[in-house]
Amino acid sequence: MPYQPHTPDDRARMLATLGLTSVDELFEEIPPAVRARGLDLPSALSEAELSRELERLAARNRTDLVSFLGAGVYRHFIPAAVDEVLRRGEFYTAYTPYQPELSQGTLQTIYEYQSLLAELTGLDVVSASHYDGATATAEAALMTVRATRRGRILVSRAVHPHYRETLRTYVHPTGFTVEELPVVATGPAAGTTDLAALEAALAVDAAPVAGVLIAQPNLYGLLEPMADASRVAHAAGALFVAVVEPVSLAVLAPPGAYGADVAAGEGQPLGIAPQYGGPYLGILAATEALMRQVPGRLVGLARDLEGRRAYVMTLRAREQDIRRERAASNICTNQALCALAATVYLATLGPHGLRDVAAGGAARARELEVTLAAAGAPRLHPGPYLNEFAVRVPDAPDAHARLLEDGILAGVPLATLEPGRADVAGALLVCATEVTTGDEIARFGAALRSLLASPAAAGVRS
Amino acid sequence: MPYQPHTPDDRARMLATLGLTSVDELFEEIPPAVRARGLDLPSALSEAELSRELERLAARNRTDLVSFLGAGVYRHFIPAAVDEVLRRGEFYTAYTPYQPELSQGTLQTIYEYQSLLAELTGLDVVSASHYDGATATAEAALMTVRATRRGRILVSRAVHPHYRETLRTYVHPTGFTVEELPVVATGPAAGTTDLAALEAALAVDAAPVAGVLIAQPNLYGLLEPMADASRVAHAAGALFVAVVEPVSLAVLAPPGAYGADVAAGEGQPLGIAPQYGGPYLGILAATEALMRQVPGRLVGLARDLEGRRAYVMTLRAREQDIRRERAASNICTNQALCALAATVYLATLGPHGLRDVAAGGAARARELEVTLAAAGAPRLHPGPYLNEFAVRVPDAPDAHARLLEDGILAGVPLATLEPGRADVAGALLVCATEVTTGDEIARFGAALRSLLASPAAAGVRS
Amino acid sequence: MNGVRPVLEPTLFERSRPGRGDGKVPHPPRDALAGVPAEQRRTAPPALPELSEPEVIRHFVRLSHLNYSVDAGFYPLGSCTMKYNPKLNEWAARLPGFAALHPLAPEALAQGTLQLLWELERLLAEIGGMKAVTLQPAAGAQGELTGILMARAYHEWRGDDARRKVIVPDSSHGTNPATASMAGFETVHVASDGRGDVDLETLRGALGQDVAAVMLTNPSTLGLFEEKICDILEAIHAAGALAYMDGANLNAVLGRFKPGTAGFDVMHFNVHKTFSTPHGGGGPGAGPVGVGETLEPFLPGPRVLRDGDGTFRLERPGERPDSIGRVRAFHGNVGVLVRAYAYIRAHGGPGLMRVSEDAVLAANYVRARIRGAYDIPFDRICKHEFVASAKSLKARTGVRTLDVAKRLIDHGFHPPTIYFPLVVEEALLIEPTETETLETLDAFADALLAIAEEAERDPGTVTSAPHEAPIGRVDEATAARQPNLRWCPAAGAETPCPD
Amino acid sequence: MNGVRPVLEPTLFERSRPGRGDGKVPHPPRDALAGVPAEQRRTAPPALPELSEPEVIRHFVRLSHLNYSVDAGFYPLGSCTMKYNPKLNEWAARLPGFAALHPLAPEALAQGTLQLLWELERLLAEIGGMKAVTLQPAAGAQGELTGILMARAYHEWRGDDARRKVIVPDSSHGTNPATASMAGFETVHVASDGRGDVDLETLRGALGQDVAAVMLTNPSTLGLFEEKICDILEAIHAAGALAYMDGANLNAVLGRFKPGTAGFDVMHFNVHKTFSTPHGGGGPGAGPVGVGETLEPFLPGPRVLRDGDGTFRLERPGERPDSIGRVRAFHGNVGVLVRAYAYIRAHGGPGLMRVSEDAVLAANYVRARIRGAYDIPFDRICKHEFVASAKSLKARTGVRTLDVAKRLIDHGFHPPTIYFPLVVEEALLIEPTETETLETLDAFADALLAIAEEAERDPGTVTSAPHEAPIGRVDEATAARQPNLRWCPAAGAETPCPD
Ligand SMILES: Cc1ncc(COP(=O)(O)O)c(C=O)c1O
Ligand SMILES: Cc1ncc(COP(=O)(O)O)c(C=O)c1O
Repeated sequence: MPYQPHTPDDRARMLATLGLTSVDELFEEIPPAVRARGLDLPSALSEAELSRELERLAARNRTDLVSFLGAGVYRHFIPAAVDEVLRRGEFYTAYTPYQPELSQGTLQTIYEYQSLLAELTGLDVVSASHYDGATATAEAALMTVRATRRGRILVSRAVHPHYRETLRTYVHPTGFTVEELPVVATGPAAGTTDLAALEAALAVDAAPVAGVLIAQPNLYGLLEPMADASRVAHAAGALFVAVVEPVSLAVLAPPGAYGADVAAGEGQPLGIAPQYGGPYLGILAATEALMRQVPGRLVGLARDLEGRRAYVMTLRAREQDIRRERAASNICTNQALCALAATVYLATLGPHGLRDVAAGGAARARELEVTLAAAGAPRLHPGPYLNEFAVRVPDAPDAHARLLEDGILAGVPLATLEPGRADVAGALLVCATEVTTGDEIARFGAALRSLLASPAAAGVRS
Repeated sequence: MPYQPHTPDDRARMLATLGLTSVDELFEEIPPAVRARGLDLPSALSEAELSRELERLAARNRTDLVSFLGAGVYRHFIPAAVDEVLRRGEFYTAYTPYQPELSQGTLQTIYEYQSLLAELTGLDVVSASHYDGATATAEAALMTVRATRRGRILVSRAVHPHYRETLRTYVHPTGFTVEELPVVATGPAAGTTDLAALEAALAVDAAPVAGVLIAQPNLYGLLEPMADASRVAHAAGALFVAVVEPVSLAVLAPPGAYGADVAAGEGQPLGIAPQYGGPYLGILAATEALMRQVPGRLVGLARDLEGRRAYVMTLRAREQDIRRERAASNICTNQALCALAATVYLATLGPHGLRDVAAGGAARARELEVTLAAAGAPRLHPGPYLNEFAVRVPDAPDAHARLLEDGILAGVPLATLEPGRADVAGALLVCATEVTTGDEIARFGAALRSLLASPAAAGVRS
Repeated sequence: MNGVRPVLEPTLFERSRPGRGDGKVPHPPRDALAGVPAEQRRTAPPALPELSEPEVIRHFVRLSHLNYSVDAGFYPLGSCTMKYNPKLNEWAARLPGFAALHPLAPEALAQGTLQLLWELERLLAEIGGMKAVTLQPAAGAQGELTGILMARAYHEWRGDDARRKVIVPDSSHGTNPATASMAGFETVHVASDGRGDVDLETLRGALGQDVAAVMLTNPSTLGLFEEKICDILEAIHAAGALAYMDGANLNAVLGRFKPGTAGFDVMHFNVHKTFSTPHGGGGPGAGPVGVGETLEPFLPGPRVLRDGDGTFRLERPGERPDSIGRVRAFHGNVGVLVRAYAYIRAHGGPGLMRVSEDAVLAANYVRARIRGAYDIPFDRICKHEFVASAKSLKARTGVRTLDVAKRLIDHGFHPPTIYFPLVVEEALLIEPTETETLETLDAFADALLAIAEEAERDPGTVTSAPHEAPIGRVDEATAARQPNLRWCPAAGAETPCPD
Repeated sequence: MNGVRPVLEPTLFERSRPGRGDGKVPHPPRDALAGVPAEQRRTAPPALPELSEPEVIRHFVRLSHLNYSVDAGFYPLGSCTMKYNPKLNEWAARLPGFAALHPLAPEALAQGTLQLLWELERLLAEIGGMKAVTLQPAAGAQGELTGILMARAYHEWRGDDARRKVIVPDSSHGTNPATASMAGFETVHVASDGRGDVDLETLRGALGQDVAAVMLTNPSTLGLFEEKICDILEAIHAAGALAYMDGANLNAVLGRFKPGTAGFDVMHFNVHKTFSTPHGGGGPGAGPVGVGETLEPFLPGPRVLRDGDGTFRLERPGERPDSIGRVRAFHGNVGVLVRAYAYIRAHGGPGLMRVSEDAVLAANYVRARIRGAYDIPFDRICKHEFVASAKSLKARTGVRTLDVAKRLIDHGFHPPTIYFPLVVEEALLIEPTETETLETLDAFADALLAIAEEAERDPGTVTSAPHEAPIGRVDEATAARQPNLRWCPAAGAETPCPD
């Protein structure tokens, strides 16, 4: 048995204590009609065989391409200190810190996580973690409904489509409504949320709006007029939810500064590997006014009975194990270890390092913009961005596929991310981070240039 | 500064405490004539840049070939538990356990290592580790000199050439002599140590022999007549040193069983990666009679003053820090972490697992023998072996080079390992272990067959 | 201290000094942010702490020493299945091929992970006796939500809008009723009978045209197999409702009971329980959901498909129109699922059955050993866990379950789950799992017996426990009344931040 | 206990039960050993312990909690340079490209490691001011042996057989005289002068036609830079001897003093000190040796060479006939050298100079802070370390250096090196390194001051320390008189094995 210590002798002793003669007797109350007789699974592998099999599968993935893919998940350098901490059994094999006397390590790191994210977001109450950016966004929307007792949620169409889909899934059964705000079609604000449409939507007196959700940077990498949107939302009595990317908060105005009531977002960029989608880190932060609406765990600084500093899970009355059907959410297990990764990442980089990460990506992205434009792929939108943007490429999905053959992962065709949207169908969403090199950008430019110079690019092939 | 915490403010405060104004003042006693003014080194790299550079270097190595290379270093499956333990900072960043109160973890693991190796070797006193198999062998030879006060060392020519070279380096300055024993040229014992030559060498009364060193399995993978050699050596008043491979001791008679006084060997097969040569683990074990001749650290089980079990470095009077020029050896830093790897490896595999490793290699080796013979490469020697053997291949070094092009690392040409030895020049030394697969063996066989069938193999090319 | 005896540790903020750190990433050019309009920028850098790498490591290593963990000790936490976490799985999840793969990478680049996910769905389907499985849910609770949303979608699809209720037993885990609420249902609790099973008559009474689903945990959170499971399932289906199985306790019945085959319509798996992925101090886990034929069309998307040529791909948008849609971004907690896959492949079918046998044997053994000193409200063969109670002990000595739990800390053990399930007074829910040695089980039982004995002799020592932990009992009331949820660097102290 | 408070742990053997474990490697066919003659086989399997993976992990995790370590605390160990070990380096050494490379792999497959070694030789040559470097020696002591064997070979090569002596200062590390003996030389000790330097006149007197080499440690093991280094080197060379520099203390003078440029003929580096590779509880380290022109021909082989086309290769046998030969199998502790390479590349030239500046500053700061409470025998600017002494304290209070050291444990600190160098009575050799914060240095100095104060007030508490460690002082005398060096499974207890 790979991980079980019981010897035949141990089993015999335990059975004898119970006055039984066979383990089958332990399962006798399973009615014969529903008693299963085994599992039809591949046979057990020794660790040596299994490791070889897993290596074989991992090797079937290709992660060696020159990549400009972002769209919600970002490649960043992860200092070795992060994994060193995460690999400690005392952290990763610990349970939820229900017993504070035995969990000060985990509890303090969560408190530190909350504190660090409070600094980044400018909001005081940070949940111990949610599943991912999309579910955190959905929970943020539900918070606005609970807090305002209103039933309409407005979400910008320039929020990541996966987030909007998740939001719909979460809101649909509650009977509340989700409406999408269009993006500006042309002009200097093209690609950002249409504020006029927002104002119009907010003006429907009969159906007051609970929350307005806008992403910063948005799906297209563009910077949104968050301060204006926040003001307009508040004027209508709605709450404002900023969907944020945490590394950008090293240099961009924090949600707290432009009056956001809630910030939600994906914490993956803070030291977490892409892993084909998870585990990641749902960031959820709110003003103190919304403290009791925040779903999931919160850790507070407290005292033990002898006056020593002690951390403890607190405000538990929001949680399912105490409140059951009246809980703020059903969340139980969260993404604590990912929050630890973010904590170690931020502690290792510090404010200057994090700024360098954000600014380094911005610098590379501008280099990329110039290179791609010179190769024949100009930007789709004119407005400012941080480190991600869309470029117009003839026959974009096909070009994307052909660049793959050159070993270049040219971001994501917006046509696959947002099928059925004509305005963006001819574009690739590309991003750069501090790990992008000048050489990689040059290779992308050269490959694109030669592709666009070839006849196939004119649409002959596809 | 990558790893230094001192801020300008910290430095200023420390200087002020010292009444100094600049750090240069701290170096003023270095005479100007020999004062250096900087270092001409490549500029500092950030961790992100450095990690990329190291990945680039590592990727220049090729470790993906189908490999039959052994010759003293063996590929084995290393259970994940081994690295999990080794990565614990409490082990790898700890110092030598001079302060037992703060080092019970390291001390107990060393005591356990000693105990495990005592089981494997059948000898009671095991050093806490030596540098590697070669230096352990050299120290073993010096032990026989100290213990017998005789000056001649006999070493079989079928001991690994690196070990014999190291032995010469170590013995040369002492004024004692090293003589090599030939191997049997033909017949059923071909390739093993010539016992008649041993008896002859031992019979020189004027120059009595201190120690006889024979490897089991020997360089060619063959099993030596250790019991006979040991008896003959003892009859002449010499000590007998077995140079052993530890995994084989799961199934082969242990040195203690055939009367060896000392066992030396390379512990790399016990859970340590090849790493192009080190760090490895020098195994050195001896009978209790030789306890005070063993160089390096020994850990003993003791009691603290309250009677609790406590481990401590002991018999320190053999060591350089106590005994200085009269120490048994100059060894100070040893290979403690590698001994820990071996300890975890043995604890994880247990007696049955280790037996499976040894027997699994033997089974694969026999499969390999049959396959290679069928492909036209018969064994060089007729005698029994465990998991490594030499095969005769026309134009062996050239064949080896051409198999590389097929992605097969066909062991090592004995001509490169033992240059100038005509008897083995036409052979490849190949090995199999439990990680060798039937598929790999088949690929080797097929490639060899087609190679030997092509005209180049007949010596046209080279 | 410092590796000798754990001591409390200052916060990262208290360790910070301006000017520490650096050397991790290259410094970008000065004008790197020229493209970002001033009004969009942050006016002051975030007040993150500044530490050098040595301090960061020492901080977290010291904090780690303040934690209890499976790698260092036994966690008899009922309902949590705190079994050993295999080390190979940690290695596997970190293989660069798995870890570095972007979730939007074209499918051609992702065949290894897609194959693993595809195979894992099938392995879980076999284990659960289900037709199909989604791996997306990030945890058990999200699995529940996914499952109940599918039940809702099914009734909607049938045009049956009247089903506004979900039934749960009173012993159910809090996530069950909370899930029902999130999915827009009203929760109805049904009581247990004297043997700890769901009271069949009460259940029958509650069932009706307005019930969308019944959520059962089997074995229940009392550690008992529902003996009347066939009748219960029949009653549920007779009422037109769906049967949801909370599979958190599957560790008890692997290969002995397949919920789908038995008649459940939908279930979730807790891979961080049954399949041994580590709990990470509270997460991440994963909560795959299995469904029978009825609910398959409603599974969240995109699913992993295998094409005729053996390659794997994701469902295209709109390919399955009845899907409830996404429950999260991308494809699930894949890194966790890699571990679960490795765990199942390491065991095979007989191995997983042996897991359950040993888990059940261990639970019954501990139950037998502590019987007498503690009440065993349902003293029959249990499955992977059992409920004990300190009710009589408390009546005799004043020592409560909480005190017993805290005193266990002094004996070197993590306390069991306490005061849950809610239906048992002074409950101790004990789940030993299959990965603890008999010696450990005995030592734990001995500790419980010793505490019971001490409660009679010297109750004060028990009620004031723990004495050996780095901190004593926490003043949780004050913590909740005056919450301090973040360090305030501006205040430079542990006072809450000024508004 | 178990992650809360460290407790002592039984041995692997005591945890063993027959039948535990398994599942790591496939079971070979039954006849796997048919080719091995019966008389060559083991008659009984070795009595290794049988444990399952969970127990193995828990055993070692618990043992790890009994250790002090750099990752958890400050080690002011003089002569050991216990600086922080960067985590990137651990990652780098484990890259499969480095870790899985067989040492006899053809050079074409090993270009990455060969390039790294080739570059590292050059980096070290620049740091040491040396002409060439060998990376083979496995530790400092083996570096010393390599260096002294080269000196010996040089004199032999010159036909000068009369040089039978090696001179070492009385403050030298034990490995220096032990090395001289191993290399077949007689050791001559020379005394220090009142300032802690080598007494030049005594040295001059000892030098002669019979001296092969002088081994100096500079800065010395007293932490002092030899102010008369130029005169000393001149005297050595005038006598026809070679100057060996023990570079273990190089951390003090990086970029400020290059032994080779200054005139040393040969030196060793301690990469597990200066270049921060972890000590691993006693090893492995690496002890590269640098030489000037004179000794280059004698370097051990094979060296790494770069061919004209930029590829790297190893020296062929016989390519350098004057080589002293191999000092070990294969190419050195390569995994350790990868870490050293990473460390040097992370710093660059100015960074390494800053290392020394901060190390020296820290040592002088601590010296200034504890002066008064302890004797400072050589109270001048020190380098990376300094000697303090409890001589006066002992005279006043009876509290010895050993007691101070043990009492530091109760304050959470590892004791400094004590009773070394031998030339100072009641010595405490303190080396803070550059990676400790000012706060830590202050806390350490405060602890030393508090202990000195306590020695006056309450000496008994100091002399009976430690009080907070998992064990108290060990009865080392009995341990040495009745050595128990192995567990005896047959005896089943901690009694020594029967003969
Ligand atoms: C019976 C039961 N159901 C559901 C859950 C919820 O699972 P998760 O914590 O993964 O969301 C748990 C978790 O503790 C449980 O024990
Ligand atoms: C001054 C000095 N020389 C030599 C050595 C020996 O080095 P190693 O322990 O690496 O063999 C040491 C180690 O402590 C030392 O401090």
